[in-house]
Amino acid sequence: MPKANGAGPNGSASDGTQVTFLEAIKQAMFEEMERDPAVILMGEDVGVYGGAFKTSEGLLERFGWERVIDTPISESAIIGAACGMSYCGLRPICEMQFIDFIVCAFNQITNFVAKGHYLWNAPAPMVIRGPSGGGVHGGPFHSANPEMYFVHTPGLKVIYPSTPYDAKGLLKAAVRDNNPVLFFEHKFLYRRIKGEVPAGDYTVPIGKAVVRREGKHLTIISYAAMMHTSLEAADALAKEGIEAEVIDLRTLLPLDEETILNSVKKTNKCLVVHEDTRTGGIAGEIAAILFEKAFHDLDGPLVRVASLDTPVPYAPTLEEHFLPNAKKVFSAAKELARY
Amino acid sequence: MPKANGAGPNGSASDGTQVTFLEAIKQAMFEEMERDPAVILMGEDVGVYGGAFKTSEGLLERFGWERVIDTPISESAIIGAACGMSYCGLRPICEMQFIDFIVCAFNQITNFVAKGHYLWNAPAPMVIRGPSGGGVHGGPFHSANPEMYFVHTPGLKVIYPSTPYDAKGLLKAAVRDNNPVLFFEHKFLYRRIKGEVPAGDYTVPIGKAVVRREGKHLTIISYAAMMHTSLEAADALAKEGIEAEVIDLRTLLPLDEETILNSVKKTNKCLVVHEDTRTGGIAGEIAAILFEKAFHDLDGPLVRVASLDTPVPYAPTLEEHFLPNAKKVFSAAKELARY
Amino acid sequence: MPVPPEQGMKKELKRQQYLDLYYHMRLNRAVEDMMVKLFRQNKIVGGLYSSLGQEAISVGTAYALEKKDWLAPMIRNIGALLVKGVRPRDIFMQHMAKYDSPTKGKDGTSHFGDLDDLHIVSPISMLGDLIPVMTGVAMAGRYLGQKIVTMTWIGDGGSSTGVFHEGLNFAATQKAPFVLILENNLWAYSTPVRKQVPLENLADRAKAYGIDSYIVDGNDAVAVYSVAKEAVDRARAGEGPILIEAKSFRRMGHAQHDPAEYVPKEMRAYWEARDPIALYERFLSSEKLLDAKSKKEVEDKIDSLLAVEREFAENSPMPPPELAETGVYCTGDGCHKIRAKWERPIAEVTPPRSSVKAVWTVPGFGSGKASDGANAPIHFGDTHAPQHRVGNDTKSANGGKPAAKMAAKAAPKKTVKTAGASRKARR
Amino acid sequence: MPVPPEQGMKKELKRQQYLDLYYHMRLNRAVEDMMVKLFRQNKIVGGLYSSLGQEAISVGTAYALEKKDWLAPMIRNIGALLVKGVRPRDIFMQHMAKYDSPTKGKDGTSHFGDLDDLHIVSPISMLGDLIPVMTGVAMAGRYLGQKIVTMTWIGDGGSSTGVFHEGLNFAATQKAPFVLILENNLWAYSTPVRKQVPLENLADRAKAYGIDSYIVDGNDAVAVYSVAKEAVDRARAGEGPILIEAKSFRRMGHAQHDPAEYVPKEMRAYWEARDPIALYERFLSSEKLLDAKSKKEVEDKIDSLLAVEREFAENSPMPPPELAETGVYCTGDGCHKIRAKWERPIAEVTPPRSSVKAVWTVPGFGSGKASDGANAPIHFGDTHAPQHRVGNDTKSANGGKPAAKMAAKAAPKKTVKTAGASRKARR
Ligand SMILES: Cc1ncc(C[n+]2csc(CCOP(=O)(O)OP(=O)(O)O)c2C)c(N)n1
Ligand SMILES: Cc1ncc(C[n+]2csc(CCOP(=O)(O)OP(=O)(O)O)c2C)c(N)n1
Ligand SMILES: [Mg+2]
Ligand SMILES: [Mg+2]
Repeated sequence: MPKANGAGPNGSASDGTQVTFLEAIKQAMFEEMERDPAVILMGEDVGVYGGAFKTSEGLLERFGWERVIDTPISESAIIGAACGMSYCGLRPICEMQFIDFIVCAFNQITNFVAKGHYLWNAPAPMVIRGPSGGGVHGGPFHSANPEMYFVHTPGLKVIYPSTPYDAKGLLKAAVRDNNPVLFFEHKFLYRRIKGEVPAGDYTVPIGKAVVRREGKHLTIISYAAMMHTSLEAADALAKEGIEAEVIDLRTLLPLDEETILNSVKKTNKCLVVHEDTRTGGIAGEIAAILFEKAFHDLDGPLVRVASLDTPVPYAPTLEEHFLPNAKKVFSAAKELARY
Repeated sequence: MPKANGAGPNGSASDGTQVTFLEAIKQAMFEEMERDPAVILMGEDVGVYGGAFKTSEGLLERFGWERVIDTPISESAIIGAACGMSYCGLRPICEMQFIDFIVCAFNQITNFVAKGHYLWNAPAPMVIRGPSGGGVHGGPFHSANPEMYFVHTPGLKVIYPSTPYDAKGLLKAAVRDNNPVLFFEHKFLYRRIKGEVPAGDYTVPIGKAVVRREGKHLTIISYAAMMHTSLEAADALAKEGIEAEVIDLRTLLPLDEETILNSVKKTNKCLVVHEDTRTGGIAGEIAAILFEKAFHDLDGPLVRVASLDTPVPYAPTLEEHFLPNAKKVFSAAKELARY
Repeated sequence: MPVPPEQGMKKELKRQQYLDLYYHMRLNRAVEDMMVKLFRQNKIVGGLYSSLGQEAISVGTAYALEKKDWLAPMIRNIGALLVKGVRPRDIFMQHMAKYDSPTKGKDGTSHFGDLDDLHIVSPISMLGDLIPVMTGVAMAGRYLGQKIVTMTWIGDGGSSTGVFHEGLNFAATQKAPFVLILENNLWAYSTPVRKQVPLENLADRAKAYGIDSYIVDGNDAVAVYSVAKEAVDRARAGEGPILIEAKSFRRMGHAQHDPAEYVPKEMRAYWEARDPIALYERFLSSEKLLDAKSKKEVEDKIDSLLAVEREFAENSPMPPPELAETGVYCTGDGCHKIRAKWERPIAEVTPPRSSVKAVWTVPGFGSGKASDGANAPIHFGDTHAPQHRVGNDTKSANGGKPAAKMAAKAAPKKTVKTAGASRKARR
Repeated sequence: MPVPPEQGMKKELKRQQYLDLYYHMRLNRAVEDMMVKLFRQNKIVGGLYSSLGQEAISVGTAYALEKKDWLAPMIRNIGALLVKGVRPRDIFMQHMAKYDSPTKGKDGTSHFGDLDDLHIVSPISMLGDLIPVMTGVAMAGRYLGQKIVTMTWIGDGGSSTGVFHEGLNFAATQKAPFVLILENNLWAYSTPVRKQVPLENLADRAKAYGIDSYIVDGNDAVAVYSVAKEAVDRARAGEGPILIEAKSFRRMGHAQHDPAEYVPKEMRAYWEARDPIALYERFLSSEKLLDAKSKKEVEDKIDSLLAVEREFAENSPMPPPELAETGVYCTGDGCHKIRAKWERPIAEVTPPRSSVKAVWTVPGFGSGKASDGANAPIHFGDTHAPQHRVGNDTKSANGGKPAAKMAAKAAPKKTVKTAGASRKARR
């Protein structure tokens, strides 16, 4: 799994302080709520307890019961109510205690929230966020990577950051965006990685990928925890003389085709790494884009490294086998580089 | 949209009678319920009314209240109860009045139904079926093509037939399968196409695509209503000397890679047509597979013809623009053939 | 829960109010009659739903709202839209999927809204989804100090959806100023209410949330209005959400395509004899509020209005195809300026003034974290403590029988306080 | 609904039953105590949940089931699993994700089941999902003639999920032989029950479905068992689903990681003094059913059992990595032979014997389609017809006030019939 290391903006160091991924998220919520009283937080145990992962610790004390709302165990009600609030000019942030529970509000999100602007010109500026992803032995119901369900739903934006800097900047951008934004927080990263975050206010633009590492032999595209796995693999590849360019998608919908295509046109080879299960994962979408817009630039096939097409198993031995890791990325990349 | 014409098994004529797509589905349910008292039907208005589209007309009269169950408007309860029944050796068929409402049971399907066999060795032999797809001015909430949500969910099987023969044979196979099967019925086809169905019992194997038309210049891959659109385009292409091979996927999960690859290895070009929205549609998955297994065989890029990345609009002018049609397929195919 | 404010039920209707109700019921029916014509002429896109015989519900409930209040209609609430100020042409054009319709043809039927002016939230087809949404609007309105009430409708069938439960429960925990009208028209598509809901009175759904409910004759416009007004007043006063069951009957099929042969013909005949408009006309004339002349005036007014509206609608073009490509996302301030309309001092919700101790206080117990001021530790709020002695065999006093009691016994008075009773008291 | 069978409450417990309850409560606690040890030794994978102080609920309710009956546990129902016949080793191995565990390490905690032998359905994490599933099992059992009852549990928090509503409503419309235990332990994670459910008694949730409910002291093993037995008997007799609210308290945090500082310490102290095992021991010794010696015997038996079970569990290997790849699909008859266990003549459900008229009959009305034998057309089943006269202004008799009544008034006797009352009658 990922190494405990988070890059600053665009991979460069910033002059801020080192914070954990989790702290960055907390800061983003805190600062946005300070900035704009229209921002409120809703979810299960987000108030007194500060959230199952303590992401919202201190927010209730600071902003009070009207703005930090402990809800019943009712994901559809959370999303529905947030949508109604957003119609009144509020900018609610909804926490799913684990992102796995987002499917309990699937209808509300995909039908009500996603379609309103297109159909009746009703913007729904709201954020749905929560801890996602595996590698922490959460088992089949606490390790979900549900991004593709939403990437396939027009009307939503989907963010899945990999560094504290991006997590903070993108969450702030999500709160300020006029559209419903899904913001996935890989829980493996919460306390394992630290990164620099500048002192002042900043946002990271939604819809822009970033090159985390420059290289010329192949492009590795990834995001979230697998970003770190990919960087680790890239380090190992470098030792064998293979320079991988590593792209962090950060936003999955809309996809930053430009950054992808620029890199692939340079390296002529592309490997996609995602923790989401293989069939129907985002690598497929990228494959289709490359066919459409970079067919001539490819000197080798697009290659996928992804999780198995199974539920996420519980036992560590099984989960390790289920997940991609740096070794698998390394081997696949090496083979592709030699293609 | 599709022409009103349905091919027999493997495109050849059979000696049965001509029935509508809808009648084929009704026959499948009737015959399976006759064959096996473990088969029951549940859904909203499936009993006295015979289903919103009359797919289950006559079943209540024949099989009684215990086996044809009118439920409350509770999609999660329908799916959950069916799952419980399947644990007792029954083989329930669940109707979603419109497939759009399947998202109201999304949690039950993706977490409970799909994962049981993997996690605790509990097979759930059940079928979830309902009218899907657009082209009939059903608007944004009655035209869904939700297949990719489920293609991306390990543990399910996903079927989307295009002919009466396949609809009947695949629905029977689905009822007899030991796994949960999603069976989408394109409502545009219900009464518009007829096809031959043999007199006796037969099934069509799940997981096998079929070549609907042989050709050598390019492969067009499609399914459901777009199958007919593709055949129409292929006819037009033939008039210009372009022989398209047309593949009907029929089953989307598991995908029949063999049939796809055999064809693409022959024609060296591939166009995928789906009514589902473009981003994250199944064309992406096929693109990834072609990269992995037929990279050298391709003389041109995989091309997608799909619906717009928007909700399904209501007005006929808008919906027509939203959907793929034979002209769009024709142009894309022609361009690809000349590539 | 406090006793309902007496004035809610005492309020006499002003002459104009009686006539407004009448006008809107007639308008509701006339608009729908015209749409049936348009449907037969193949000018309607998709299905056409009818609220024939239920007009008193849509009109009477919506009429209880103020301009600043919010509503969200369901398919059979054309009347509520008209009361709220929607023009008939918009309704026609929605059903005809015209370019000048509120959704420009992107959606149809009553699926449209107006956030800025009329305060209408568009429904979607999935039943029940509006309940948490309107709860959220109510919470937002309260937060912003707007003193609004929100309202939506749900069918007998729709009351079985999960989101009905989640939404109403959340509204109840939040005491949101929200009024939910449960239109029990005895059928959900082809399914009679008893096959969907094992209740005599669907108002009993409210008991699961500890909220008040009313049952009203849905074919009695004045009764509907009066109950709705009381509920709206109470919700606005902070008493929390209220459920009103309006009993009526769906006179047409589920939609135009459905001949509804499954409805016993005696049942239809019974309800046809209780047409809400006919009943109301009889009442108005007995009260000298309506005579042949004034009735004719209303009819003429509606006729000429609808002629204009229909013409406008028919002349509107279909949307240009390319419109389908646009508008999935809000593109920023140029597209929409999102702003909350504050009607309370923002400082009240801005730090550091709003700071609170993050501590639960549970009635009967000290608070968590820095717990100190505890009361006597009783079992569970104000419930009786369960019996400490466990059972033993029948030879002894306690008989080995459970210290169990039925739910109905335990909290008897909570939601009991009836409009009927208060009416009696006032006679 | 018929009066509850008297024998349900009259039934004395046999000596062995008293001791069985005791043994299983002790075993429940001992198994969990041992898991806390294993957790501290880092041998547990993932989180560890506790039912400390709630053992009487799991044990007392499950003990009311027969072998052929089905249950599905939630995270705090280890006791129910033990009663149903699950070996402690299986529970240990599940929590340690071992290869010999029922799920071979693919899932953990109480997430496992046994379709063929013990009739246990595995839960998933999403709260409430088991409710429709166990409704389906109950319907299938009835259809197959098996005369089974199904049971599952839900928390106070879980009772706010949409699927709770959909499942219980469906069970009620189907009169499914299903018993749902609502374990009200006052907290859902950090959220006190009053913040999630605006009810004094969560048993009131039952009123939304017209089903009967009980409230029982969840720390009183005999009371829990007796109520559960009555409910199971009634469900089996065809009276439909029943909800039991068992009131108790979650003595530990949500899981091991949670110190539960948000719980007022007086509240914890209060409940610690009402430990269900301690209370039961006091009762048993006062009834001369337990003395120091027999208590010691139970302890020794459990100690030596758990030593063996733990050793087995610890010696089991972790699953081989490649196992992760297998088992997503049932591969056919070689994998599972699906067959329904019929205990009624199949002919009863096979055509043409089962043929019915596809006709609704609505009480008080003729039937649809081939409608003929209609009764007098009354309003709405057995409800009073709403008043025909509409209101007018205050000067006249009817006062322009709504023909409205509160829900509570309209159907007063339906769910009222208490275990307490029948007990009184029998004294
Ligand atoms: C979640 C959901 N499931 C199914 C449907 C399909 N459907 C549309 S209306 C209807 C019947 C609604 O009955 P009811 O709620 O009583 O309203 P009424 O039509 O009587 O006004 C059904 C089943 C739906 N719209 N939403
Ligand atoms: C649908 C859903 N949402 C959220 C969660 C996360 N979660 C797990 S347990 C829990 C609290 C449950 O409280 P309650 O139902 O009262 O059961 P208890 O833990 O008290 O036994 C929560 C919020 C979940 N499991 N399922
Ligand atoms: Mg209805
Ligand atoms: Mg609880």
